[in-house]
Amino acid sequence: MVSVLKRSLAIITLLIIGYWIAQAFAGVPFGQDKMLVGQYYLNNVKAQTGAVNAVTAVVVNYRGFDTLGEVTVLFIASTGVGALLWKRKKERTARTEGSIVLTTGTRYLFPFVLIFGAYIFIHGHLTPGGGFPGGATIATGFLLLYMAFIVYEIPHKGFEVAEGLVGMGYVIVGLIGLMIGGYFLFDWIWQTWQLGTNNIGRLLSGGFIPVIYTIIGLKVGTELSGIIDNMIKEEVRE
Amino acid sequence: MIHISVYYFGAISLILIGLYAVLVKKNLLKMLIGLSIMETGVNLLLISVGYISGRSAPILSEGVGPNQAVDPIPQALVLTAIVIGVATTAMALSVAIILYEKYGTLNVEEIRRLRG
Amino acid sequence: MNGQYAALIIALPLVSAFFVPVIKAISKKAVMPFLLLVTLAQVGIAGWVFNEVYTSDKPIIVMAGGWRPPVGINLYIGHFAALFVLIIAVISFFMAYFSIKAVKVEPLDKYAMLFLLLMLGATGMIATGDIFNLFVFMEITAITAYALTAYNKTGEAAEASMKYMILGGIGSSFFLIGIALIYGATGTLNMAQIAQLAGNINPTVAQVGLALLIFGLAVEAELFPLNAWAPDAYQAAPHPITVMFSAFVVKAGLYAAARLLYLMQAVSTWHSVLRLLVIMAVLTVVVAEFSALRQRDVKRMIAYSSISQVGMIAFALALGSQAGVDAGVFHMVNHAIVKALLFLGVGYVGIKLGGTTLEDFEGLGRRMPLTAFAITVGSLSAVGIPLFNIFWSKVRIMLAGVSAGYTWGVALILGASVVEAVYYLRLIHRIWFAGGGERLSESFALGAIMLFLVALILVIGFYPNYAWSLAQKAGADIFDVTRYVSNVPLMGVGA
Amino acid sequence: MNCISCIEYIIVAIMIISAILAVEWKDLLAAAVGMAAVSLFASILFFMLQAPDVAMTEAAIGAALSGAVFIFAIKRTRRFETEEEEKPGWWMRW
Repeated sequence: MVSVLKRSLAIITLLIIGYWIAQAFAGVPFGQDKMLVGQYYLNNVKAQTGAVNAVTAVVVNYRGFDTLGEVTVLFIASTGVGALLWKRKKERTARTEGSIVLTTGTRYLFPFVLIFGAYIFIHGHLTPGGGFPGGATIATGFLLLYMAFIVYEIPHKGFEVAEGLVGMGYVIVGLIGLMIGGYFLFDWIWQTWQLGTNNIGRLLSGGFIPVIYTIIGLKVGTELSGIIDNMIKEEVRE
Repeated sequence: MIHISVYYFGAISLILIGLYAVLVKKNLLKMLIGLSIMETGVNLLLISVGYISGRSAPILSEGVGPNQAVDPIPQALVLTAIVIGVATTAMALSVAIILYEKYGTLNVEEIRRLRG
Repeated sequence: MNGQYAALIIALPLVSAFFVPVIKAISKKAVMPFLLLVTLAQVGIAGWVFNEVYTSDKPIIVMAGGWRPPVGINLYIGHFAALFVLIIAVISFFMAYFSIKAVKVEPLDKYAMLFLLLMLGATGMIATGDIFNLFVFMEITAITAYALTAYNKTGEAAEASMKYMILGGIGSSFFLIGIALIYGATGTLNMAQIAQLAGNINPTVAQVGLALLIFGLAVEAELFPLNAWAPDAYQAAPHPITVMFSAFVVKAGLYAAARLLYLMQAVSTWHSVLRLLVIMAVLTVVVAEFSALRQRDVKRMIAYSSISQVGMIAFALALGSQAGVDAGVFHMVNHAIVKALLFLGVGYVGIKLGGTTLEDFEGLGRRMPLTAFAITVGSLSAVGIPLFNIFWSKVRIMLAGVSAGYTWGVALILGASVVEAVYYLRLIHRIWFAGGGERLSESFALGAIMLFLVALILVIGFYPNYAWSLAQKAGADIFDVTRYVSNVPLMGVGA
Repeated sequence: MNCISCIEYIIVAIMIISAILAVEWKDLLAAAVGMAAVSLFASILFFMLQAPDVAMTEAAIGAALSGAVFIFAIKRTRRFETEEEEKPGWWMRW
């Protein structure tokens, strides 16, 4: 009885909050052109960044600083999960091997999953996708390995160092921009060297976007795999 | 009454359902599922703000000019927000695992009682 | 050197944090000295930035990617940001040293990474000039804070961290809804351009958007309904991290809230949001002081005291007057020094004696005289005794509050301060006049850090004018939005 | 009403229903799957709102990976929710 009362109280509060938010959103009409900076991006994206996909250009180039932060957040999550689930000795406790379909499928699919992930992040400036889905696809490949085989483990040391080095790579690309162009995260490949200017719409264009997206893809892939690894393994008492 | 689009409605409903789970449920994983649903709702809200009726995706290949695409900024923001969301979720789940290892329960009231 | 090199305040901690796994692969022992080295380098860069901003009297605008705002993201390192980036760097340097003594729980390499990223997140929150970038840095700060709160892996720590995460998750969702509203209404994310366009926004949208942004930040800024995580987290976190939380993480949240608040000055419904914030702040002060009185654990007691001081700062910042903002900034600086000293002393006692309950502090005056002296000075200052630094900022907050017409708020805060005096004097009494024990040896370097902070308290207490002039410049940086907008080289997209 | 908006309404409705189910189911494994379903429907909506990048990311990260992480966490804790009559809002209390 009391719980029903409390639930209805909570629901009423929530409806008030919902109404409050909804009446504000009535002032932001749906489906109308509200662009200000967005229009600038759309008008200049090809000339200024060489990317066809405006979202990618915004993510990596115009608002690259956000993306650096985002990569950092993922790095923190992987570090934090590692720190919190740290045990002196950890092992996998799965007892059953995956079914024959899963193991055989994984064995043949795994390289293709990796290639597909790499394809997604390398073509980020041309097609939808980019580093984050690409990296997630790679992590899915490792997830498949974990589910199919009971003894499989990622090479931790290598992955940790790779994570760090790839992240440093991102910052260093930014610092090279600071040295060449005078601005942190400056797109020196496109704006100073002007590589690929007559190649818009093909793979070798887009300035440092493919470089950064490769870095992001590798980093996301290793970090998500690391998180999965940490979540899946349990402590073993000696 | 106020008139809002179905997308806004769906997004705000998701936010409220998630918030309800956080407010009322006592199981930690349930609360985290609620937070996750809330984040999805917020992302949907942001994308709906950037949508412009009758325009296509902001990929300016053949046939799509600068005046025929939707706003790219909210999409870039949501891309960031999704990744941040999964990072928070992973962190939260590992803390939940520690709590379960220490107290043997996921019910917050029991955890409080056991802690004294 | 070019002003763009100020981007190093972000780039250096980041690249060093990414470098830690490599260091660990070479030698595990090198991780903590590396941390010390990086924070020292950060102090150097922050000192250079501070010097640059205060001698040229012009803010440094860092344009990431070479795009002029509002197209690109810019960092705005004005007087406030320069001052606080320096404070963050110095306190991080001290705490990096303290961590070597205080943190023994494995894995230390991950601790070092999270430490650097916490420093980075707070720096970024203070320096950024873009509202979504603020969100990203807020999340960096928050997620590192969650991880570090639970770092000791005890049940209490995990519970505190979980509380923090759930509140933080709600807060960040609200913050994003606020961003969606503001972006939908203005079409830009740059703070300066939002300030320019604020007058044209639909007042309802602006009011709800601003309220949601403030609510989102209130989790970080520890304002009343959303600060239940704070005492638990302060108590359960490793000692150096507690110092960092109290000294600058909460300040970053407060600053961001104040910045967003004053940016939207042109909105017609602005004053209602202001009043909401004042009420939240006064409630924070009163509730925290009375909760502090009940505590038997000194670390937790000081945590509540810290929350109440934060409420006082929020009160000052929400007054909507130049005097209030200046006083609030002055209080922020003083509070950072005093609480760093107190938590450092209490943490050191906790390491040496194995606990921080009130009983552990009996006879501290005989057992650890230097630490006891430092804690005493810190407590006297926190209470607001004249000739200590907090006295001057408290007086200025009260005066500003009265002149802004919030006499009831000032009266309540004064009443709460009496409560504060009671429990601090009880602590001092326990330290000097009860119990006794063997003399323990105290670390020379930590003693030096404590004496340095004590000296700062006394210097500001006796000669408040220099610090006050710094605070006035920093306060003007927050309050004077027209100057803020004119300092950002907007390229005139759409506006 | 044309057919495109029918689909919009239907998907939003299914999404809300799966969200409610995800919150109400006592079996946490089912709830995690419900949450992944919410993400999937949201990703269809993203696609309909002309945001293919976001749709891909949401499907890969929001649905697949965070669902997987949830399932691992459930495996390491317990699967069913125990419900008892108590005050909600634990995280609000001091």
